[in-house]
Amino acid sequence: MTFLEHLTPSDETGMIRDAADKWAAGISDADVRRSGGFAPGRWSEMAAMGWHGLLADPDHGGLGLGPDALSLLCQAIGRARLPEPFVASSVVCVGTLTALGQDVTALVDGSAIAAPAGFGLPCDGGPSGVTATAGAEGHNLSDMIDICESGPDTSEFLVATAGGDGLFRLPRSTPGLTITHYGAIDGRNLARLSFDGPVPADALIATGDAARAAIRRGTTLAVSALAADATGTIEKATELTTAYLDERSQFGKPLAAFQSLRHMVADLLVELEASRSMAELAAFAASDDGDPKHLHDRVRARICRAAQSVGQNAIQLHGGMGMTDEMAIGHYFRRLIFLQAMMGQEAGALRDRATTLARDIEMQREVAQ
Amino acid sequence: MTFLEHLTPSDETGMIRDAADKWAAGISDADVRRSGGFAPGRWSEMAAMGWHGLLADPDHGGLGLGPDALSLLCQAIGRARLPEPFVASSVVCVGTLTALGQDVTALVDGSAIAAPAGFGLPCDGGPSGVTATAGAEGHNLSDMIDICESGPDTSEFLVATAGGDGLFRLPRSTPGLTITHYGAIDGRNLARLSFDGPVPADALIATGDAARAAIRRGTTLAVSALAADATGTIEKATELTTAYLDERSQFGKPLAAFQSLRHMVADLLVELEASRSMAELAAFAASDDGDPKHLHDRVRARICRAAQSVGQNAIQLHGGMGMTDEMAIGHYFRRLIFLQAMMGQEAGALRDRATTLARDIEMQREVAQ
Amino acid sequence: MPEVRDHDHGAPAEERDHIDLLLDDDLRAFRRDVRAFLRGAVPEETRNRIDRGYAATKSEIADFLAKLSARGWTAPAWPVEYGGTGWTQLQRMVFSSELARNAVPGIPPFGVSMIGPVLYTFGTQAQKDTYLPGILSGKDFWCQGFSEPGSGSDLASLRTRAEDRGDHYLLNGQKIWTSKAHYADRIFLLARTDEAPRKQGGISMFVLDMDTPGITVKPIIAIDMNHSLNEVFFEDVKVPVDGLVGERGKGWNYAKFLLGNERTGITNVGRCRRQVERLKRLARADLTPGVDLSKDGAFLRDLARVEADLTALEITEIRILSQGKNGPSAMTGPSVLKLASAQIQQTLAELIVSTLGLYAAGRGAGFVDAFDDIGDLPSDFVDGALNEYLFGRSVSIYGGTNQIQRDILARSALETRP
Amino acid sequence: MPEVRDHDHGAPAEERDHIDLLLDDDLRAFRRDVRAFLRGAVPEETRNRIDRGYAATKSEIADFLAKLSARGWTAPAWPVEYGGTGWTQLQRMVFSSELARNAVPGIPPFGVSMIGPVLYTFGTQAQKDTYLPGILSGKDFWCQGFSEPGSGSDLASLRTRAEDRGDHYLLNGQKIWTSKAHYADRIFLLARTDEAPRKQGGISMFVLDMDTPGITVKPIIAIDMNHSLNEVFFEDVKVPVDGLVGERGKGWNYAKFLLGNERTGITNVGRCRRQVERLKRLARADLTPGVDLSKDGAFLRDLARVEADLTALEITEIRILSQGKNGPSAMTGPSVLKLASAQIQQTLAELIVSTLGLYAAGRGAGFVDAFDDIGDLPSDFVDGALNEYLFGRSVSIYGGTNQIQRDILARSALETRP
Repeated sequence: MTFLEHLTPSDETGMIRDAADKWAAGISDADVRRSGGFAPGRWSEMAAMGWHGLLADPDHGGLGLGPDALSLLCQAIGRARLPEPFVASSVVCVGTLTALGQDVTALVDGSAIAAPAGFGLPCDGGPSGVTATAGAEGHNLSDMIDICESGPDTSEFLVATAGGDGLFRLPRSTPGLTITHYGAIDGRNLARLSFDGPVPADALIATGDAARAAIRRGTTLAVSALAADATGTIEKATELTTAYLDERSQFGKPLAAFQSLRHMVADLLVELEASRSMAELAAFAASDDGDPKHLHDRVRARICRAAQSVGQNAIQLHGGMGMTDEMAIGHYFRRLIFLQAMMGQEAGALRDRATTLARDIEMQREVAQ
Repeated sequence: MTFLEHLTPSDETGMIRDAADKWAAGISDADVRRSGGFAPGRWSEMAAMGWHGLLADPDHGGLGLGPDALSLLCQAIGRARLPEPFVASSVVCVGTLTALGQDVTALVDGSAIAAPAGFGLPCDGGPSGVTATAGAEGHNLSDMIDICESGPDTSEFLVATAGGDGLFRLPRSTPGLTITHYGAIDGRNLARLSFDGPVPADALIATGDAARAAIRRGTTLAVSALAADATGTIEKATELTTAYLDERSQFGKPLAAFQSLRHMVADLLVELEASRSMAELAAFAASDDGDPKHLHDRVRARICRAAQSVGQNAIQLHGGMGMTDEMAIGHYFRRLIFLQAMMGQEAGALRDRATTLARDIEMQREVAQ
Repeated sequence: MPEVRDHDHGAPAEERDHIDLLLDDDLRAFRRDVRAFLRGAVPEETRNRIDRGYAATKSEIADFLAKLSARGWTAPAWPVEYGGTGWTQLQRMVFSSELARNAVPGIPPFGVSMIGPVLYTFGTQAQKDTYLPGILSGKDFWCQGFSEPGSGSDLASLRTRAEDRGDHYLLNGQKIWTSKAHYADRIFLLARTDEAPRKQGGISMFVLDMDTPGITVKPIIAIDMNHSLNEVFFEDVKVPVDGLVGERGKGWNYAKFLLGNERTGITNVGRCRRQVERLKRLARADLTPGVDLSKDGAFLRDLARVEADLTALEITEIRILSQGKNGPSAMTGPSVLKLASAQIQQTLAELIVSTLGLYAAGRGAGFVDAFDDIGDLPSDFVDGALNEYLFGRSVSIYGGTNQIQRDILARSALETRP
Repeated sequence: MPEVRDHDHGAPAEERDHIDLLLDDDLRAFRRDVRAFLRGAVPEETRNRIDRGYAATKSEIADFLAKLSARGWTAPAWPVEYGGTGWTQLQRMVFSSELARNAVPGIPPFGVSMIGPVLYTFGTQAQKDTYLPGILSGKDFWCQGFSEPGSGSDLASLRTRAEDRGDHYLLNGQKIWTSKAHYADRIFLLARTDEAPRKQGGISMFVLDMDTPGITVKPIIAIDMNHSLNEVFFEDVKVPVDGLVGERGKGWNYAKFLLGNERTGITNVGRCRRQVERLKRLARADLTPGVDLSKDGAFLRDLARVEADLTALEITEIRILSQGKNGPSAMTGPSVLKLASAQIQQTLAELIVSTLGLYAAGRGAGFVDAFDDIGDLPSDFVDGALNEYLFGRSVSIYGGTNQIQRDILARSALETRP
């Protein structure tokens, strides 16, 4: 597929987008607040529409679609700022497991929820890994994973070992696994995982190159989904802000009549278009099995900056009202903070890209000499 | 002297300021354009007011004043964007030579003009140094100095060797010294110096620690003078811009009535105040013989950024007219580019400061362990 | 001039800064006294919590104010006759910087910096006698009723009314953004007493007790999910006649007087200096594997840049306080300070959050409980940093948004009126 | 989809970019053909000068246009019946990007992109016959007479008048910012033919020869100290009746049509991509002793950030050109592109100048003569970079300032009219 073709959604992809937009538009801000970190009803509705299996093979009840459709769906999820672990379970875990030919039927039908640990979310994996040493009947796992997107409803974990040369699939009830729950800045559920002890032999589902390829696939899908989620969030934050400016008055005229505020709105739109472009690029670059890191680092960096800039300026444009929990905008702001952390922050993404650029420059220096 | 006392100019310093302001205000933009890189008449007038000897001992006809008075004078020079090598000759060379007890009478009375080479201007010394090897009757100098603020009227050079452990005082006619003139971006005179051959034994006026201390003094005075020059330039650029906005109309109202342009003006004022503060700090920190590098790196960085921001935004606020050589603003813009280069650019100044900060952090790490 | 030398590397981080270099020996000794007092006056646990970005509790503030008051330092800027210290401007700057540098609770501005000066300048003798002692002793907590829903930065459009009923005014209306109203004992507020051709006319200032019947306080939870702001409702509240401050209809003038005092006190350079030290500490915390921030040119440049900004701000503040000939004018100075300091405070908070990397994803008590420490940092350091980042977005909003400050500055430099 | 892979490190820098990754095999082959043609068509010396930031001379442009014309590639976007190539939007984007990537003189926009489409869309048969061939062959150089002193971004306030004298219009007035007027053969311009209640009414568009009596061209030296802009004075200039374009009084519509074409052509992504490569080369030039920029995290972050911005801009341009459902609208797209590209172009020029360090102090022919090279760079690289930085300040001014673009965008998103 060329990029131009990619820009024109297929009929099937278009249907996903329309359904997602319609469904998400029916979810009110109050609904989302009420549900806390997870609404079982919404998870079931998503299952009914087949979305948990978007990336899964038809054999496992999946739709067999790709990053294009995923991107549109995640934009709708971002717009509605749904807190469910869709990216964690239905994108990273389903995508990774599908790449390994694993059974994902329970994840697809919504009866199970999985969480990636040590890879994918955050998309640079995070600061601690789990070490596995071969034991008598399987492996002994030890060490901690500080950030894992999982809540009380999570039924299984997909755990990457440090270095990425092993991938374990572990049920929640695995002995030696301690789960400490805490909340994310945007209200969703997170946990710290601690491993200590042996796990059954069949828990190790991939090793070596196969594990690394599957982890890379999960990470690629995560970047693409997070970019789309952030783009939807930015889009909605922009809309909330323009509506507020049109509605509220100060000094006897609508806020939207002040040129300085109008120009800040213009900058929101520029950031939004940059995000949309990067979300398109992220999805396109994720459309095969290659490693799009050289593009995805730029996507992460640019979208993190847009998220930062739009979040902060949307609050500023709301004035004092933007500081209140009552207004939706603060919730979108916090979601954008969460998404930046998951994408490694602009500084981290640029650092990753800079490492590659430094290598390029070094190679050119050698060629020139 | 405390900083608070420093902020209240002495009577003598106040007189310098008033005289400089009055004199500079009488010089029109057309005068400055006409004179190219150097106006002998202005140089003589400055001599008559004693300014070339501002820093020199009364023994050599100097006023024996310090960085405070210098700062106010250089701000006036910046406002009028005078192209004469005042900082080069009357600040860096006179200051350095005075610190070494050298005769500066001819520089003070304006009959001679000196240029520092390899130190002071640019204030981080520049990329090439001169090497000196002891010979039969003095030293052999070799290598190039790319940027030296000197024109056809320069009568002598104060040359630092690479590493700063030797300081030579050389007349223009020194054999083996080749001077290639070129112009600066702001119209003043620059030259590339090339050394090849022996110089008389008495040309070496300081070595070792004495040379390094004198060079440091010259550099300290240079930073203080450049900061003041830039502040004056920024102040005038701001005034030209506000006057233009009040005067010109578009879409049926004065440009100054547009809130977006008004807010850009506000940002000019914030930058101007930051520059003024840094110019004060630079002068205060230069008021004794210590090494104020830890403060001066910040001064250079902050003023370079102000120069960049004010220069660019002043052009933008002038619109198309700002792009023409006819308007004064473009000339101020180019002078600010010159001054940034002389201060080592914001990036360079921050890099210098970052080196110190990294050392601080490392030491704190050791203390903590 | 004192010798200008580089940091004394051996000393604890918070001891060292370059303001010291700008002071003479007397001021440096004064500074040491203040520091010693403050550290003795506030338990280390409290100072740690505040340092990490959490708000002081009411009892922590009350304890601190009691000790300050015993020392006679509650209201340094007040005239000596009313209980001030007689310090110079620079002493006051040093004192205020030390409050932040030592992470003590801070002196709530509403009594000491805001209504106090209004009362001793414009109030009746009875008002001075009634209200000033409670402010000085730290016993009375005050809050400010200026903003109203829909008025925001446009204070003059307020709609709360105080109807003259002879022996009292009858107050009806609503205030918003009332910081600490939920534990304030008294309130000062603006209300419309007369219709007037100019919007600013007909506004008067009142002081009254928060337990006056008819007052309801409703919390506003902020985007940091904490409660410090409130709405305050007035329903047929009877304000005694002697609750009127100064002349009726001149409330707008007193408010401008009061806000002018506020704007010079908001640079927060002490806290900023502390944040710079926190960033250095973060560079040693190894939060992201494989990344040594102390060798990362990009991080170090951010740090160096904000440090240079802060240095310029500190000098600008001194220039304004010294009222030197070449300082910014009384009209533009506060706006310059507010814009520059908002920028610096927000940049610092943002750099800290960025440097937290993925740990910026988690927040709240559950997060703090789940971690003993993160890298070399206590987990509440992370949680507090997010607190400060979130609530710190208000720095460019309250007391006149950045946009309002730019309007003010532009008016000073341009002849054209918009 | 093509395999997404990283740069082919062995290839020369300008061969490599990620646009390639977005193309299919046919487009990649097309791109190679275009590149081969362009490099054959323009002497390397010319390409070097242009690459270093100097403007192409008239004869260099004319030589290039003659070769382009022989190949039939002067006006790719025109309908085939008028001499266009029939290429797709993406082919045209690739072509235009290759012009910049290969530092060839570029196709002056005034004939091909501006007046040409107006003439074949709204002009008479006689106008088409008279003017289009000269544009296609590259023989006729055009210039644009829109802006006037005091009108700037406010085109509708123009004061040049064309009085209807029956067999001709009598033209009086003045134009400004007329790029290349000093070597143009023809001009198209806007003039007021009738008074009208709305400012935009009563404006007509004309085409005429620059050697018509009564036209005087006066150079404007720009802040880069070069001459490319002019003022053009019209004193009783007789414009033949058939110089009127389309309908009288509809000049404003044609101008909007024409400027819409201009705004999509100004992203300069090809040049920007080349500037990114120049920055990498600068990192290897060792201009500042003791500083290896290729290991300087701060420099690398600047480079990575602007590269990410540029990538986003490239995709946004493709989204607009593909006219996909989810692209920015025809109303907002050009303004988004112009704001983003101005930012990127100016940032790149600024980074380059900053990286030149102290060498940014010198400039002009004397400077170039005084140095053979600087570090690993030819001295005219430095001089040209300053050229480009200075003149590049106009990118956020011409064709509607950044402020005007923001006004346009705000209008699209807000219901309130200012």
